Amino acid sequence: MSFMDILALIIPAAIVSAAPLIFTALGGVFSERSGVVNIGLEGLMLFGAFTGAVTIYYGEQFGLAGAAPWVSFVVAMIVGALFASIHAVASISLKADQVVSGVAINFLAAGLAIFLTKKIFNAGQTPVISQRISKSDIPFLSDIPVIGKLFFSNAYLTSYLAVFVALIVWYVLYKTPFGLRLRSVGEHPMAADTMGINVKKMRYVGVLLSGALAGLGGAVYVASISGNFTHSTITGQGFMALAAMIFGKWHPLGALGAALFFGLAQAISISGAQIPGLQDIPKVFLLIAPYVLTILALAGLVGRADAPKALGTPYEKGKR
Amino acid sequence: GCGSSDDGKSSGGGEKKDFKVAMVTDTGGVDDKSFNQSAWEGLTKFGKDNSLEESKGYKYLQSTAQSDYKPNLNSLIRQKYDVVFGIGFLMGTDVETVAKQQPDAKLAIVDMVVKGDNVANITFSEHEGSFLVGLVAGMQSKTNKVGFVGGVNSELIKKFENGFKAGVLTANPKAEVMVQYAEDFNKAEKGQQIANTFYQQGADVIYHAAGGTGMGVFTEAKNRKKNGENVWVIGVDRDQHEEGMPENVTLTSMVKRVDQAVYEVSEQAMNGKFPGGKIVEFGLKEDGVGIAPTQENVEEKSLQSVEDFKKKIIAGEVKVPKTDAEFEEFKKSLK
Amino acid sequence: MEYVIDMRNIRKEFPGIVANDNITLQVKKGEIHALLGENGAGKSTLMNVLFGLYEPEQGEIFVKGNKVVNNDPNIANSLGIGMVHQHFMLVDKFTVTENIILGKEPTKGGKVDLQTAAKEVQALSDQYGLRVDPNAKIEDISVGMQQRVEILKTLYRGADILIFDEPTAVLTPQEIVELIQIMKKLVSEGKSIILITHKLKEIMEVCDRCTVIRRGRGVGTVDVSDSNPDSLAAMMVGREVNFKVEKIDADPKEAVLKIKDLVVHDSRKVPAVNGLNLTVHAGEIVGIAGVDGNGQSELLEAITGLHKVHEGSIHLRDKEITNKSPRSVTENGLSHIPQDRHKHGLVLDFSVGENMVLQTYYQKPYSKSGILSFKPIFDKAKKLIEEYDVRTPDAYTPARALSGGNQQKAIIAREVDRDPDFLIAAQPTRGLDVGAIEFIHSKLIEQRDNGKAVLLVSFELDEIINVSDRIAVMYEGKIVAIVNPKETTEQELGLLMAGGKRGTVHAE
Amino acid sequence: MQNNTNKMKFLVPLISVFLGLLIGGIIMLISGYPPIEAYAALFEGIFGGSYYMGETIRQMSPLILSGLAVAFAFRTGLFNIGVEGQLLVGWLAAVYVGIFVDAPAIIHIPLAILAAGVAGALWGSVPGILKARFKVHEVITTIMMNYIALYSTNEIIRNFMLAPGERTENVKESASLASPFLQELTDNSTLHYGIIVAIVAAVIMWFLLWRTTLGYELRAVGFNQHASQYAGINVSKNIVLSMAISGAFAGIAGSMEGLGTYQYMTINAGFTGVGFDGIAVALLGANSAIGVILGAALFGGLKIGALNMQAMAGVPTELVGIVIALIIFFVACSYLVHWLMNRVNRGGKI
Ligand SMILES: Nc1ncnc2c1ncn2[C@@H]1O[C@H](COP(=O)(O)OP(=O)(O)OP(=O)(O)O)[C@@H](O)[C@H]1O
Ligand SMILES: Nc1ncnc2c1ncn2[C@@H]1O[C@H](COP(=O)(O)OP(=O)(O)OP(=O)(O)O)[C@@H](O)[C@H]1O
Ligand SMILES: [Mg+2]
Ligand SMILES: [Mg+2]
Repeated sequence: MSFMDILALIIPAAIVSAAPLIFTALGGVFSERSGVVNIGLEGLMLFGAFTGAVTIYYGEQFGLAGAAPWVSFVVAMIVGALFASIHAVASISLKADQVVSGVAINFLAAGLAIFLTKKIFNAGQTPVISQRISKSDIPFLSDIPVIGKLFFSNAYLTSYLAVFVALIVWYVLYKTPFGLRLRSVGEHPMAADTMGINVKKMRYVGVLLSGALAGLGGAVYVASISGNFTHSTITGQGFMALAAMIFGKWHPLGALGAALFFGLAQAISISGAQIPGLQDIPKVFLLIAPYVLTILALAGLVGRADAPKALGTPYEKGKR
Repeated sequence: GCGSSDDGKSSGGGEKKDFKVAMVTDTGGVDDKSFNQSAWEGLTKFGKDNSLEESKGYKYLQSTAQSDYKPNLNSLIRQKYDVVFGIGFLMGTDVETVAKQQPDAKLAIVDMVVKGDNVANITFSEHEGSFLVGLVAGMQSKTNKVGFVGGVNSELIKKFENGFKAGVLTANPKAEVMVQYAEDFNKAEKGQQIANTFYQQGADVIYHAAGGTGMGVFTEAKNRKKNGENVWVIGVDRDQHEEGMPENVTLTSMVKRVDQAVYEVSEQAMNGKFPGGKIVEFGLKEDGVGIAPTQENVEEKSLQSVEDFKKKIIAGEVKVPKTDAEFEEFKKSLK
Repeated sequence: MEYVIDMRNIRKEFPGIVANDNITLQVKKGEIHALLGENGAGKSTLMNVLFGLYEPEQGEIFVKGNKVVNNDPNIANSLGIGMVHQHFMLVDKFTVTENIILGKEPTKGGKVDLQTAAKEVQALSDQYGLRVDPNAKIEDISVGMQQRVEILKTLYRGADILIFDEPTAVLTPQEIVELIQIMKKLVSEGKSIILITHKLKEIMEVCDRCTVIRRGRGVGTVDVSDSNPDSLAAMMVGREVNFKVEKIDADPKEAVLKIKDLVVHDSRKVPAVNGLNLTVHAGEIVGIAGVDGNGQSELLEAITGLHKVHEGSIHLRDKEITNKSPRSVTENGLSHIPQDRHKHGLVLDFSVGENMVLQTYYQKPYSKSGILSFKPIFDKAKKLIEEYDVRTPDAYTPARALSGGNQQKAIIAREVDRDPDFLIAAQPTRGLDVGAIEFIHSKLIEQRDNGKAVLLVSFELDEIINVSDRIAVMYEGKIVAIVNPKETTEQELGLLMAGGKRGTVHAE
Repeated sequence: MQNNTNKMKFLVPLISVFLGLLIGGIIMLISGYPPIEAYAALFEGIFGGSYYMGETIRQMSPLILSGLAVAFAFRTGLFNIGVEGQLLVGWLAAVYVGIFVDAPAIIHIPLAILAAGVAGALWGSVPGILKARFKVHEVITTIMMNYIALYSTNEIIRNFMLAPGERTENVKESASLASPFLQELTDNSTLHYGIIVAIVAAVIMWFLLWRTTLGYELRAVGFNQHASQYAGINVSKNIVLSMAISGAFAGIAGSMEGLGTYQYMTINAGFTGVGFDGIAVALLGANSAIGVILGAALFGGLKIGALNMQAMAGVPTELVGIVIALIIFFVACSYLVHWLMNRVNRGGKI
């Protein structure tokens, strides 16, 4: 295999597997930037995957055909936001410990999704969907020499959507009044309050958006990768998204980069088994490579990341 | 021969109504589209055929963790089920322990051999079935490159791999077989990436023995088929034709008739012929493994070859390799 | 007479305490009205009620003659009330402009229009002489500039009634002079100001009237021109307060701390301390005077082992402590009252008792072979609480629940009680009321009289002049002059601190 | 008032459990399962006889230890999501010593447990060192270390310790925590002596944290690193130590599986989940030693009971997952009630 072939193998694969992580990590950015820890990303993503699979399946039945996955994305976002509202009520209004509430979200999502699957399909998993997002070359762009083959060929539309959403999130957070306010609430809620910003409302918005995006991440996973929902469809991707968010220093583009980095490391580790030169490395080293690389990158390059200052602390008016 | 040591005391043929059978699934769950589901189908058929009532006369318990196996086995024995099946080799040790502690109980274990006079060991010759689908792959590959995606590298999955490789090479000595294990039965994205790598390198048929990870193999194949590439997947355990639709990427599947095995052992037990302490092997001869009934994508000459070799294997003329060592031997014999 | 602010019979309770008990405060238009009281008297609480952060249990508030129900800072903002809080309400990671426009952002096509915003900020800043760098991040600017940002925030919202809660506690003398100019300018433009401060001198200088509260109750309102610092202090504390620090002449003995050619780099790897020499003797208090940011913090951190020394040496008695760990420096006989008591002085979630052994918990009798002995710990704590008059329900109360003044007393009790050869006191009285200040000064002098060496760092020139036996002026990382407090003035010190030469002062 | 606080401490979890079960019951009603029958089966499956009690207690042991691991790190200001990985390496180490060392039980068992603890501690100290040295967020590194542990332990078993059935040999009799006596006592349950280890570990955690100078340092660093540093406490050392101790508890949790429940280690196709359950247990138990034991009892009981609920009433075990989640929620939200009650009470007194 030539070097170009290897790149053409690895880069599209990285982009494909990164998309669900990107969406979910962006959700995490919203929530945590507003000051609410969201360890429940895993659960939200899981419930999004469930919702996605169910919606696509019934969408097919109702003749939505190719539109079914796209409809399911919208539904998964709504359901994800609703599910996240539990976390919001607990941790914002009832001032529950945010980590505890997030852990509860994870348990609840896993239990409820399988319970409902059993109720709906009388089976522990949803049927395999036939309408999926499928890979394609992006017209025109894929014809650009070199770059076209690497970045715009053999890839999912959802992957580009993910990159696009990351840019939007960046714009929203750093260029609009809403973003300024959301971030201020996560840094110094009391200051925001004295400036007339409704701290609770902003945090609710942050958490609901995190639910919507994590739900989208889960649905995209189903529509583009797994094809159905089972008890093991989402096992750890939400935590990887959490890691990507921290790795990316709570910045949307950072999270995007980190998720792509994970995807790349994973693609290298998997395709490495077929790449001359890497082939002879004991398999286990390739298997653990993505995780070791991440740790090395963090220790060597990225270093300290400062969380939003008020992250994890419920806001009470007048408390010092 | 199925003579059993406890012929006398257990339920004879006459007391059909009181006979109860049950099974414990592994963590995959009863509808894993794989051997748990197949086992349950066998048990259900047995129940229906003998007019048993579901969850009284026949039932299953699902395990959500490895540590649930033993409590679940015990629970069924305590409810006086006549035969309790443990599905999957992961349950082997637990079945063995429970059998020792409850000498009066009758247990059966699938995919594993354990000690104990009151345990029936059900195994399959997956390598033989894999050999047949290997023949199909070898003959129908246009590129002379095929792939095998394993779940977790283990003795059991090695049987699939080696049987498959032997079949491919038998049909097509020029063919190259790429092999990779995902080390995970549940990571669709890994399956997809491995398949991507294989297809990208020119493979056009991939056989998976990887559970949920295999779903990713289907995903990748469908994507490529949609874009006009002529690629195939070979399914495993059950007829996975449906998984390949609507793009129709399932070439064929290697089926493993756990249902049949469960049915037969239940029946034997009901008739007082419980094969306790025995190994009951389900191979090609017993119709315990084979290629799937859906054969629309399999060419006539492939089918012919499958039939030929099936006979030869049953007759013992061809010995299909199980392990890496046996495969090396087999390869030499081809030259 | 119409008042712009008329708060009548305000009562505000916190669990277990009545912070404001029937307080009345009336502010006239265009005046600077002082609010005076001991630490914990309820000043901040009253202002937070006015600003809508707290809801009072009882009482009425009239703003510009209209009765208002004010339970939200938004309402306060719309009534033209702005507040500069005691603890700054600034987002560290935001720029000056972003902080000022937060919540009232100019936009262009849905996007925050930072250009316009920065221009507006610049205009305001020019109008009132509030120098700020609109594009600097808060975390990178001085405390004085942060305060100006706070003031700009209120002006940007069009406030004409401004509340300043202890604005001068964190400022250097120069900055205080500037702030006073600014306040005068603001009232000359028709705005009204409520000023909270513990510094009676400031009240005398700028305020028109003064309302005094004591333990949550109003004591009364006086015209400043009819009063003097002594009478105000007496009103506030309920007894006579001694402002002049009483002390006999120092009797310095052998050198305890010897610093030679010290170079310390700051976080940006630039020398913050640059070839500094200093000796402190047993039985004397050396005061370090200097404008904030001239290397004081780095100097103290280098001595205490918290910051790496680049060049030079530090000796404590005969031991070299250069680049030794904080623990080993402490064990060599150093005590340190840190500048930031919340961040560095206390573990706020520990009980007062546990905080009392923060450096000694591993020594006998507080622990034996790695096992803590609680009886000696809490016995000690109770003794210290008694001796230093730390007002706390008991030794088991978390330090967080104490007022700032009492937290400071607890730290001083702990540090002094270790009986160090050498005591560092950094801003020991910042934000404290006159009673507490008096107490702390007397403790420092007591140490000196017991033959200890004391190094006092303070931005309060009063304090430096009154308490020190020698004053070392620090400028750009060096000691540029050593002066005798009896022979100097605040003016002279101020000039030296700004980098002026001694001779020039005398020449004038 | 003191009484009242104690009462609240008791009441809050009790009410939470009640509410969790209540809503679980409503869900069953809506979805057509018989709640009364299901709950009868659930409780029967927890308390109904020595067998069930034995299983419940057996299930508790690793949960207590993984809960302690999470709680200990929490107490010192660190979030250890890496219990799962530390548990796996501990499991492997215990089994390794159990198989390859020859010694009388009195030495062999403690040695194997020690090995598990040391392995877990080493694994846990990696994120600790990275945090202390490079300020890398421990949440990311512990997640990554989980995967590394999973694949590495599998590989080691596959290459050096493989026995039929994708697992290792059984540990020697002399290293086994299993007890025929306990099994007989509990009607052939899997109960083993691990519970004693777990309870001793809980006592150790309490003692370490609240009665030793080390614990004092760890808590101080957890609350305020700056002040600790000013007071001469070595912050980096304490971060590493805290993660190591936390990892040691997790590693010993692995030995519960390796020496007690299973006597061997399998090639794991995925995570055991015990490490993640530990987070819930720690949080249910408010990160205190006694709370963790009670949390593990609740969690373990419900999980074991769920099996019987499935067996007897046909209700999917996931329902219990939902109930557990609800209980965690109510406990979380009732901190507010708790806090309010405290304030009110204090107010009343002063
Ligand atoms: N958030 C709060 N929670 C509980 N009690 C409080 C709170 N804020 C203030 N208090 C109580 O109210 C009293 C008055 O506090 P306040 O902050 O108003 O004092 P202050 O006069 O501003 O003191 P200082 O001069 O130190 O700033 C305190 O003694 C305290 O007991
Ligand atoms: N979280 C809290 N819980 C209970 N009481 C509190 C809390 N925060 C503050 N207080 C009370 O508020 C009072 C004043 O606190 P504050 O920090 O304003 O003191 P201060 O004297 O103004 O200190 P500083 O000099 O730091 O400004 C204290 O007496 C304390 O009892
Ligand atoms: Mg105040
Ligand atoms: Mg104060």
